[in-house]
Amino acid sequence: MSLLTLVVFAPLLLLPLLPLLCGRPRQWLVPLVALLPVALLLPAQPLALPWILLGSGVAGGGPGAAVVSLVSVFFALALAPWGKGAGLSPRVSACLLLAQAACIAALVATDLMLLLAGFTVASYALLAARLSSGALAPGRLPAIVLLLVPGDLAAFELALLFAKVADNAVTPSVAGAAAVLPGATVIAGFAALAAASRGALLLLVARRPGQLLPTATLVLLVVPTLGWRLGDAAGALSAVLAVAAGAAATAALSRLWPPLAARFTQARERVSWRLLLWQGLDAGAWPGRLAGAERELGSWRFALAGAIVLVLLLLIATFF
Amino acid sequence: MTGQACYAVLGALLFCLSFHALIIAVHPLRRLLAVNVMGSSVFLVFIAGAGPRDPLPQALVITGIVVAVAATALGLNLLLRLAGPAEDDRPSAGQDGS
Amino acid sequence: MSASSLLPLLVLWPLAGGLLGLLLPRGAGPLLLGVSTGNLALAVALVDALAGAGKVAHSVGGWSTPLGIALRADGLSAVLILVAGAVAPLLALYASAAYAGRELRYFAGLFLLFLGALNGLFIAGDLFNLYVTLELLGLSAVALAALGGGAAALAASLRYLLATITGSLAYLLGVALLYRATGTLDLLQLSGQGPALPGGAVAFALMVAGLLLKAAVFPLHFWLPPAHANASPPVSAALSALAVKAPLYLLLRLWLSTYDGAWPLVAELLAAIGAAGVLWCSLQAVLQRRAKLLVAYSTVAQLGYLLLALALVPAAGAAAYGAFTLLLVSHVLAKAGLFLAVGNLARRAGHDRLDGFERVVQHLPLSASAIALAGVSLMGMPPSGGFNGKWLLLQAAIATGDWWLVAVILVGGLLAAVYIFKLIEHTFGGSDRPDATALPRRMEWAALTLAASAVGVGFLGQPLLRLLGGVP
Amino acid sequence: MSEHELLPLAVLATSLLPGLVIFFLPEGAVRVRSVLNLAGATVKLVLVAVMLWGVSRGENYAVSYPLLPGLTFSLRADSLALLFVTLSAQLWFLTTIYAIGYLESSPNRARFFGFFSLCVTATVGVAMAGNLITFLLFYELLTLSTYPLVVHRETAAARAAGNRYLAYTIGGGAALLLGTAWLYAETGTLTFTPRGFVDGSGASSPVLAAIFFLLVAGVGVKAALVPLHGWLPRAMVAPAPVSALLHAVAVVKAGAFGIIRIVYDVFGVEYAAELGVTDALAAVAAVTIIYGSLRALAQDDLKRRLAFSTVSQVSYIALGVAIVGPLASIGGIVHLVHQGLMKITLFFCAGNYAETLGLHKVSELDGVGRRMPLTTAAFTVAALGMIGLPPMAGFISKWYLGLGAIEAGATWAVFVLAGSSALNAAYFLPILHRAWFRAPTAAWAPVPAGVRAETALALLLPPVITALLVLLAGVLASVQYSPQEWATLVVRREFYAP
Repeated sequence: MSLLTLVVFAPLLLLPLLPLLCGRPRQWLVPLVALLPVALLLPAQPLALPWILLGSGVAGGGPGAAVVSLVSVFFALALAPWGKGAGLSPRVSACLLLAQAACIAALVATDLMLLLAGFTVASYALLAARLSSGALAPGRLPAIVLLLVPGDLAAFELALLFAKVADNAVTPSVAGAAAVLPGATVIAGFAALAAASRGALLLLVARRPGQLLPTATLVLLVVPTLGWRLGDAAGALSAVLAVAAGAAATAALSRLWPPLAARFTQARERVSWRLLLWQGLDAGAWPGRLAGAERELGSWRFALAGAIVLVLLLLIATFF
Repeated sequence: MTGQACYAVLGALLFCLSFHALIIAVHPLRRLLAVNVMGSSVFLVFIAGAGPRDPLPQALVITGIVVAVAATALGLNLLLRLAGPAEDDRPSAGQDGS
Repeated sequence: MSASSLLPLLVLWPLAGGLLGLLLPRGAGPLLLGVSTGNLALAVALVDALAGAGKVAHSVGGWSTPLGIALRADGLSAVLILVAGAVAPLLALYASAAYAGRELRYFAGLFLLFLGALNGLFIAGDLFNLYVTLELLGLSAVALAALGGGAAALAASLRYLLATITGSLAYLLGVALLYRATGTLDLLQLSGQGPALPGGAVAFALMVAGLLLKAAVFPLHFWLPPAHANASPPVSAALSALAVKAPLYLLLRLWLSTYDGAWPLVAELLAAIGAAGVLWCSLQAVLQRRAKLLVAYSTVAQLGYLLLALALVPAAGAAAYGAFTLLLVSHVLAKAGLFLAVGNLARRAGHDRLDGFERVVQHLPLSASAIALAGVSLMGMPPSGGFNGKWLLLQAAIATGDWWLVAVILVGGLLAAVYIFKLIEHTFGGSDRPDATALPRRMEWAALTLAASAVGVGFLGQPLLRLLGGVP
Repeated sequence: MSEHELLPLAVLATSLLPGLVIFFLPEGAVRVRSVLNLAGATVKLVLVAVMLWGVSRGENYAVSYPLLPGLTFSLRADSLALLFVTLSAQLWFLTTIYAIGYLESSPNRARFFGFFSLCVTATVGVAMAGNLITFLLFYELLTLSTYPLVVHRETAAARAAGNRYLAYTIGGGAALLLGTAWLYAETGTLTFTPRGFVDGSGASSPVLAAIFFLLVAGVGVKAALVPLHGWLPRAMVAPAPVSALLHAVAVVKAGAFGIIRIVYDVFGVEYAAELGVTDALAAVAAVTIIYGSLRALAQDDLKRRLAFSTVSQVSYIALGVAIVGPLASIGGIVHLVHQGLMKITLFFCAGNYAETLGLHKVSELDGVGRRMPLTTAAFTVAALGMIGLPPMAGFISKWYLGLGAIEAGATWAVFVLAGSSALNAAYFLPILHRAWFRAPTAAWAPVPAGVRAETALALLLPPVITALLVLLAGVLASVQYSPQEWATLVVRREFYAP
């Protein structure tokens, strides 16, 4: 059975590269590919994938599957070549497809590892899509990254704590985690921070084509659903609040950032101490004195007088 | 002090004297002479130590003398080669003692 | 041919070859090669004979010991004769390519006399015979050193002559005093009686001082660097590898069998002299600007190591004795290889100033790798014989609890690495001189074989120690 | 010499013999040299595969030869050794292809490839050493064979870097020698035994602690622990294949591997924890992680930044080893392989930029993604892996390290990991941003017409393959022969009582 799934899933993994390969003419093919997961995954029952990451699987029914179809429709709409057929550049559509694949992975993952992977890759894919379609305002990108990276680390801590609390040796399952989350305040804190960091992505929503829909889907649809998967209704609500807080924090930060960045970049590299080895030894005055002592040692007077001293020393040594 | 003992002491004294000369002398020829004197002083100590009818020290001393002669010959040859044909061939003053 | 008759042959064969070499007008090269390979064959035969019996003795002319001369060979002398026998043909190969005509004839004669004296010394059974072979060794070494003919070479060899004669005479005076006290000169009969004799201590002091002067150990090393640096490569290789080892072998025999490693303070004193030698001369080697002087100072430094091993033998027993032998054997091979390789580079570059060394590694890759391999052994890097010796020395020092000695050994190793890589580094850079003389391949292969065998000995540690046997 | 004894020697010979032959080949014999190298590499891969298959079945391959009384030269291909041998065999194969492409017309290639093969022989020897003496032997051989590689360009800077490299590594070698000699004097044996042989040897614990620090200092020089890391950034003057091999596979990993051997097979991690030495090691590792990342932030030269990143990444292994617990050990050991794969990709790409477009500075990398998309894609995969982004290999090792740290109650270690991941992001993301999303400032030579690949194929293929390996090692982490599975096998079989 696992070989069959490998055959089915392998193309899915490579789909994001499709736009790069087929170039602009067959632009209409991309939205169709975006719709593919809806047809593939809806009826599917739970599936174990022991060889992915550290042994994960795909949950069949439940809320995740429903949201998957919504996400696929939104991404297909974003990728469709509206208007005069200009459509998105291959690189942007590739990133968007990657984001969509990651979101779906997060939504249907049975183990926390795959969920975390999807959650992180989706955000970076969206960021890459936005950057490749046009530069951001100065100071905005560092602000986003400054919030995104700690958010990922928070998600990393979240998963670690789940593993310890749910004492499943290596990979905590989502179901197990859901049972534990409400109780542990520390974990809830990390979850909130992770969700908030996704709020930063809202800053990407600009008039650029194909940005509004995917970002909104990720931040406003997928993140709450993950919150729901981990902590039911309370989880979903706190996720939305965290996202809003995150967006506000990033907006404030992007104002403060330019002057801060200017001071940070002049870090110079300290000149490390020169190693006094033979370069130093050779050139300095010190070797001159040593060589002088050696010449003095070489004179007959010193050498043969030294012989006498040696004989006396040996004599004395024999008395004890 | 039996005769033999005083010869031995004389030999030891001669050894120290020639050793001192070897240190003080600057010209290599004087050094070579000092070494010769040192050799004979050692042979004197050897002979002084022998019993009345003991042939061994005599044999050893003769061998010693032969070796000393060979060494002196080699030293003199080196000296001549060093004094050598051209005056400028002498080593620079810095080379102490040779 | 019975084992005991092998011993006189070991002395006669090279001496006859040497005399023949001086007399025959032509054919010195093949004679040199033939006699030295013959000598190697005899050495191997001796090792076989010894493997069975453990000790081989021969009284010359049938006279019994008090009057006659006894020739004795045990594990240590067999190992040393074997190593000297192994180095001799390679030096002969190098010389036959480096010299021609009269110079080759003189080298052949003198080198074979030198070899004969060396063999004689390693198997001599009594003190006076040791004196004679020591003196013969010294004189032939001085003549070899003067072979170069330059003013500097002559001055240096005169200094060498005076120093070596003084050392021998001091040693002879000690022998005389011992003879006055005991009436015999045979090592076997004297073994263990040394300390109790009247005047035994004075004799011991004189003999040790004489031997240290002849072996150019630290305070009395003034004559060695100029002599070895100005001699031609095969000569300085022979001198550095073999000539300075004989007095140390003698010191070991004298101190361990005749005086039975008596006075602990003497051991401390010798260890101190050895340690000072290692540090001072390694430092001097790092400072040298001429390659041959650098290698000569490295010799004196390695002698300091040998003295350290010697000083530890009474306290640490077999470990130090094994260290002494392994260090000696690997130093013989490595130093001979290093001097030949540096000689090649100097002959190619026309001078031996370090910073002027051209990119010879491109034209003389074999010599450059010979330097590297010999350096590996001198630094005591693992695969080499030098490492085995250094390892046993460390074990001995740790066993006797002398931690300052452990520190000296390690710092010595580091300084050795500094001057070896100073040598290697200079062959990696610099400008290139296209018109320099091309070198016959034999010279490079001789250097490389010696250096490679210094590393190869690292894998022969076990059989060598088995051949060596216990502390005498 | 049964087949089980012959195999380890054969693996060593497959790189030693070509190396020795290459030394004597004339400079011009390029084709013969390349064929020899690649043949040696492939045969080594095949032999290693056979041994992998054998060892997983419980066979053991060992050969020994007495050097001195009480001192034997012994090679033993246990599961830990094979982890490192497989890594170096694979990456040597790829680096050889890369080096052949990279040094197309430069002088002294015979010498380069000769020492290159010797260096790999030493690395494989270090991996398969059965006792501390053999380890020391190959450890010093590694120093000697890498010095000519560092000094290959023969410029003044290269020779200065070579001198500094020697000063550190030979000093380290001396410390290791002293530690080994003292250990032998105290315990009488040096053979690596699972869970250590020092415990019952009756030596007093301060002596054992001193021996531990001597050994770790000796090995730490090559593992670039903080006070001893000075040589690494300066050795960047070496050509790209050398810095790729040195800093991803051979030298740095030999140091880290040494730490693993010392902590697990000489002292045994429980006894070491009792002695209290593992806490010191963990502290040094943590300091190195943070220090390396901080210094990497300030470097404008691309290779120096990668070098400092290596300094910090290798200490993950030391951290994993220092934390007592199977999970942290798995994390540490598997990071040995993952870091090797990721770092060699980064250096290959840096080499490509330098060789094709002459870019050395990070500030010059604007818009390089357009001109060399494949190389930059490989660089991105590896960089994201270094940061620890989930699907890549880096995440797997950081996950295990984090898990191990929490399991052992060392929560400070989790924050060190998190902090260093943030710092990694801080010095890798700007490079990616410049490469992909900035318009190219410098006017590079456009891709020559008709040439499909952005640079020579020999330069392009290795980074792409290793980037793929990074991805596969992460995504397919629990497949049977993946590094992570093998590390679990090692930890379960060797380090902790079943």
